[in-house]
Amino acid sequence: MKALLDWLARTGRETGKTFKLLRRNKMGFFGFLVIIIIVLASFVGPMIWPAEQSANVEAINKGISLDHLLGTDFQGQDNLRKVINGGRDIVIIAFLTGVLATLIAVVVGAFSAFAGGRVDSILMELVNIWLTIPKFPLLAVMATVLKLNDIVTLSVLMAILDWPGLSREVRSQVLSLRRRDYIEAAVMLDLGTRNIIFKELLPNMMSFIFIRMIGTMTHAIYQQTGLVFLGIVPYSSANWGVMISAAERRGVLYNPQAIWSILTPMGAIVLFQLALVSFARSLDEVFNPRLRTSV
Amino acid sequence: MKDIIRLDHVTRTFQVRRQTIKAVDDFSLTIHEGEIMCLVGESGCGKTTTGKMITGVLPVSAGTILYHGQDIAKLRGQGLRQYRLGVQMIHQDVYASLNPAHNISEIIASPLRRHGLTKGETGTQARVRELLQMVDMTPPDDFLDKYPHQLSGGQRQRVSVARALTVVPSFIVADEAVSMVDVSIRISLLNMMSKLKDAMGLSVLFITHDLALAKYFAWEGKIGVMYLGRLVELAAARQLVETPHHPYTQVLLSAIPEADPEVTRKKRTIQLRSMDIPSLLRLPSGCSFHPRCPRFLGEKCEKIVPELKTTFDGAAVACHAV
Amino acid sequence: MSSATVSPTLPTARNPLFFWLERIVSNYLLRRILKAIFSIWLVTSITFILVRAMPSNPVEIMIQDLTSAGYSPDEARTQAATLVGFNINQPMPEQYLEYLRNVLHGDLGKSYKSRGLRVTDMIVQVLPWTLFSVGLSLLITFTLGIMLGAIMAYKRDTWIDHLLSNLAATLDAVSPYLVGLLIILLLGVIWRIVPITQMRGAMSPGIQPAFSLEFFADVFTHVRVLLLVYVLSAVGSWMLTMKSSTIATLGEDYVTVARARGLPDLRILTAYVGRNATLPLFTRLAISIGFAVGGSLLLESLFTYRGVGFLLSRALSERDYPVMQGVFLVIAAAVVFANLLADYLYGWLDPRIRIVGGE
Amino acid sequence: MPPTLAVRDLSIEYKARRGRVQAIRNVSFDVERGEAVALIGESGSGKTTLGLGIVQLLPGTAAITQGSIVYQRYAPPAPYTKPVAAQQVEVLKLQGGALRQFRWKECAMVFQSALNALNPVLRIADQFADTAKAHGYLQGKALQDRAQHLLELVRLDPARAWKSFPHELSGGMRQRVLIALGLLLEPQLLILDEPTTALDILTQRNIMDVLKDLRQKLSFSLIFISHDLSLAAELADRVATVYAGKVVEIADVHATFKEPTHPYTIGLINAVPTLKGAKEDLTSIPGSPPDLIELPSGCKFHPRCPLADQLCQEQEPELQAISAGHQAACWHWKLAGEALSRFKASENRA
Repeated sequence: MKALLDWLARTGRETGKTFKLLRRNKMGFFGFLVIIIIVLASFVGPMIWPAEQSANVEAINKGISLDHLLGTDFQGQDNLRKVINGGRDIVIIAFLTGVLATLIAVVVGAFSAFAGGRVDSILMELVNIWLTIPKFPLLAVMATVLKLNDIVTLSVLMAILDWPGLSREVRSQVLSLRRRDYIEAAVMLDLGTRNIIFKELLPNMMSFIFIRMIGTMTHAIYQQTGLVFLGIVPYSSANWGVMISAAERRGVLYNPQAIWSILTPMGAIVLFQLALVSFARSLDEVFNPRLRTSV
Repeated sequence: MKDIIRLDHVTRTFQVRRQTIKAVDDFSLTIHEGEIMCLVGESGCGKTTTGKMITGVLPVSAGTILYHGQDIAKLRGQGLRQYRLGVQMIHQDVYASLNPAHNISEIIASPLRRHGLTKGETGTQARVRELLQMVDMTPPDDFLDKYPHQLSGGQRQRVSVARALTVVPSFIVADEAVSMVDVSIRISLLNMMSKLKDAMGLSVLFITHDLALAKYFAWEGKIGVMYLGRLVELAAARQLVETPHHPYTQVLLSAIPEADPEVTRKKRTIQLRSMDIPSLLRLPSGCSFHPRCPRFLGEKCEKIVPELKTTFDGAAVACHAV
Repeated sequence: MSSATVSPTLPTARNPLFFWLERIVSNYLLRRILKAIFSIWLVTSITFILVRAMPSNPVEIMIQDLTSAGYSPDEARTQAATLVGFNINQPMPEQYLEYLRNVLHGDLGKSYKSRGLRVTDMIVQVLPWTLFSVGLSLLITFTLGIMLGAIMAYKRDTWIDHLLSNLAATLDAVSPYLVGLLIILLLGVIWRIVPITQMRGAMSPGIQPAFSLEFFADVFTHVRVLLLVYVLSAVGSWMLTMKSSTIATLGEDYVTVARARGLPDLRILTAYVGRNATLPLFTRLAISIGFAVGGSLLLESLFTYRGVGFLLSRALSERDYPVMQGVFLVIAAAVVFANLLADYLYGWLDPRIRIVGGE
Repeated sequence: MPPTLAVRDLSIEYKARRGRVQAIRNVSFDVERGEAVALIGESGSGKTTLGLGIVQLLPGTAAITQGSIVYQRYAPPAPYTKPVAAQQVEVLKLQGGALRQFRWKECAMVFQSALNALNPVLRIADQFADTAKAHGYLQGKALQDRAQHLLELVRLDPARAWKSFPHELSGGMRQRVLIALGLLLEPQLLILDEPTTALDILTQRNIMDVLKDLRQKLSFSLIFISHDLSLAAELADRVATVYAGKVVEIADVHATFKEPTHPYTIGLINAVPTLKGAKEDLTSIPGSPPDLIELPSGCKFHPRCPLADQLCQEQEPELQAISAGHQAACWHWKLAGEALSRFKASENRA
């Protein structure tokens, strides 16, 4: 029981410190807040403001007004409501791809660094060759051939394409940490490989892994919108990517009135990407032991 | 006295740009229980590689290392675990030897918890305090939740020693343990280590490039001088410094300045045949010191690798001219 | 103690084949070329598998389309074969080998949609547009990135550094496609500076390609907005890389020693800080040249700029597999070649590596 | 005869996150013409900051808060170089072009990390040419002859070193190239900051012999910064011990080792093992080096000093004359000599 209480107290203290450190970096904290808002809005929002089913003829392409805060689109549906309902897919794709790619990369990268020798060199040769293949065109070709109809398979495909680059970086990070004396001392004290990886190595790599994960998430959002624009990924649901290309196809560029129907989804994606990046840039401080102690 | 560590014709090779270099070449040494053995030599002579092979993190390329008479390569199960915990190392770099993400009590407590050396959390905390006391970090409570970057170089090295003692080892490899610590507190670290050595009956392999330090720390023990991977001279510490036999040892001793103007300015430096240090990639044939050796005998030194012979006063020297 | 050992003489040469293999592996550049060829072969195989060998793959679909369009099954098969450029009735391995032979001869099969046009010719026709637009923008982005990056490093922690760093981070975070849309909306729709027509296509319909000023003026008016988007979407990361590389170099001892030697600032900035800081950027430049061949799939279609990217995007939406396959192969080969170039360039630029045989 | 360099009440501070690091606290000392002064101190004592301060190469976060440095030129300016305007130069007032001229022509500096002190992408010849062109010195063949003469002087193979890149030379060779480069414009003052710390015993001996040789042949003054007492004993004419940013003792090299008076100097000498010394002689200085941001009150050494009393805790002593040319900053220097000195103790015991 006491160990449990200790553990709870310690995690409480640690999260408290993390928040204090986060607040110290204004940009990072702002990013963190925006991410939370977007995720909440995308999952809770649709319950409160479900998407309008029918078109509303007389409100087509209206600008900003009181009852339509962000104007309406070519079907007369309220842009704000559409954006709220369009976020869920994007958030899922971003987190699913990011976590999946990072997970595979960390496992393969760490394994390859620890295995060393022939296994390591073969694995890394393959990764290097894989990296010379341009990603987006390959994704586009595979997407056309494989008929992706739901976001989960799309995310898995994007994760499969993205993890090799990440694993090479993880491997070099593990290799450089592994040569440090405190890891060698842990090996001599026979603390066990599992302990060494999770308790000695990972804490020093957390900020590195998180920043790379967020990089993959931003990249996933970009690729999804691109595929939708090229018409390769079907219009299964009205997510932000679909909203943008639908508006673009409806000739928004020639009708200044309808501009809001494209600006709203674009604004949402840009805001989400910026929030992710500024949060990532503050993570260095959050995980830096030197700073954690001065809080 | 029983021997604790024995190296038999140990060799370690590395691949450098498609070539094989011998970092340690046909190295044999015996260290008895409770003894202090110093390994002295310039950088690249293989002393650290030897230390790492003894601790088992670096496998040998040829030859065998015996711990209490058993070949460490063949140890399994309980015997292996006993050896693993029996031999610990104190590293040189005070900034890299402690995990920056853990505080001091975690660093010392994790081996205790891992091997169940203490009863419950209270037992562990008590043992951590006891260990900090042993390395003269008093009062221990001041340091428990401090992080490595909050300690001075000397304090960090003491924590490193305390961590090594958690598993009650019988053999410590100190690899340049004090060379990064300020001169003024170096001696207190060494005194603490020799006090612990006697208290726990440890044997120590003290690796350093500083012959004066080796003589001071090993006072009763032995000093081995290494050159380009080979042991060239082995003798009792004070005897080696006062009456060196191997030309390389003599050159080293003549080159070291003394902290006393009268002495150091009268010292005559032995002139070497050539200044540039041969690289391990193009190791000179025969005795690898022959291109620079002031007592070069010609073909014999160029062709045959001299082996260690015992001299009249009990020193072991690998040189044809002795 | 050890017996006296005479130092080992040179190992006797083993059989000649092994000796040759040993020499090839040891030569760094030869090994790199072999690796490059292997990756191109890998890419060719991937595209072959994707297009041909996967179940319900597009070639079958082509045949079904043709049969539904009234062709008899056999006729449909032969027709599809001519289009794809190899005989689809043979067992899989033969088809694969024939496909490889065609690729080696530069014959990437015929376009499905625009009948009779050879894919290779289509690519060659559009390649100059992409190389021109992406190449030019790469040059601008590279020089701009280095200069702004260096300024950010020298004027560290001043207002200009914060401004440029945040600007660079923002531009880097937002995807190029969105930057493109934003620029079109801003320039074309909201501020109306550039008429929409000039943001469409590579040149006006009536103009004949000739070495006339008029032709170049027309080309430039069409490409300038696309250039702006390319530069804006890429310059951010170049600036950040240059900034961190310069900061690292400024911290080096040889810069302090150069100052201690009383060298003029200009000399230090160019030969000491400049050359060392830009080393990593040159390799990255070489690699991006490779990606230049592919152009930007999205931006070229957004601006309907008839380049390689546009060709691939149309092939993708029209499911024109031979073209898709061909373009993808050309892009991949260009990237592989660029990587080779990058390695060689780095070896040549950095003496520490040149002397050691580009290891 | 005015000294080549006269440092008066120099103070240098760094801005750090935790507060102001007082690296140098009103330090005064002179370097006579052709004299070698050793600055001995441990890590964090501020000795490198002092060196960098003289040539004003301090990093952005550092600021010289007070003090003056006066440089006196004796010999006519090196042949073919532009003469320095006034004979006497107020170093800290030098700006821009004048400061650039002063650096290396009047005062050259050799740093500790030899491995990284030369531009990796330029050959040694180009780096010599850079330096010469910056000061309007010799060019072309004349420069090559002069440089190769200096390379020979530092016992290097001039032809090979001249054409090679820095990474093709060993640490020891690079350090000797830097010394040769330092002497190119015949400066009157050479500052060596831990020149041999990163090198092996034999290479260090080689460089020390080269330095002693050069001091016979050329008449330049030398500031030798090190933590190694034995190197100072060998090379220096006068030794200044630095603790927590202040010179606590300065004396002739023989006096420093035979009659050390400041407890810290004594402690340092007692803590260095020598090849001849007996085992029981060695004692450590208790406690650990001071934190330059929260410095202790009064004499900064009092927490570690066996003779510290009320007076030491409250007031910081200034340098007082002990004997001709021997100064120490300690309230109880008379007691310190007898009580602590190892040589005194071992002499009457031997």
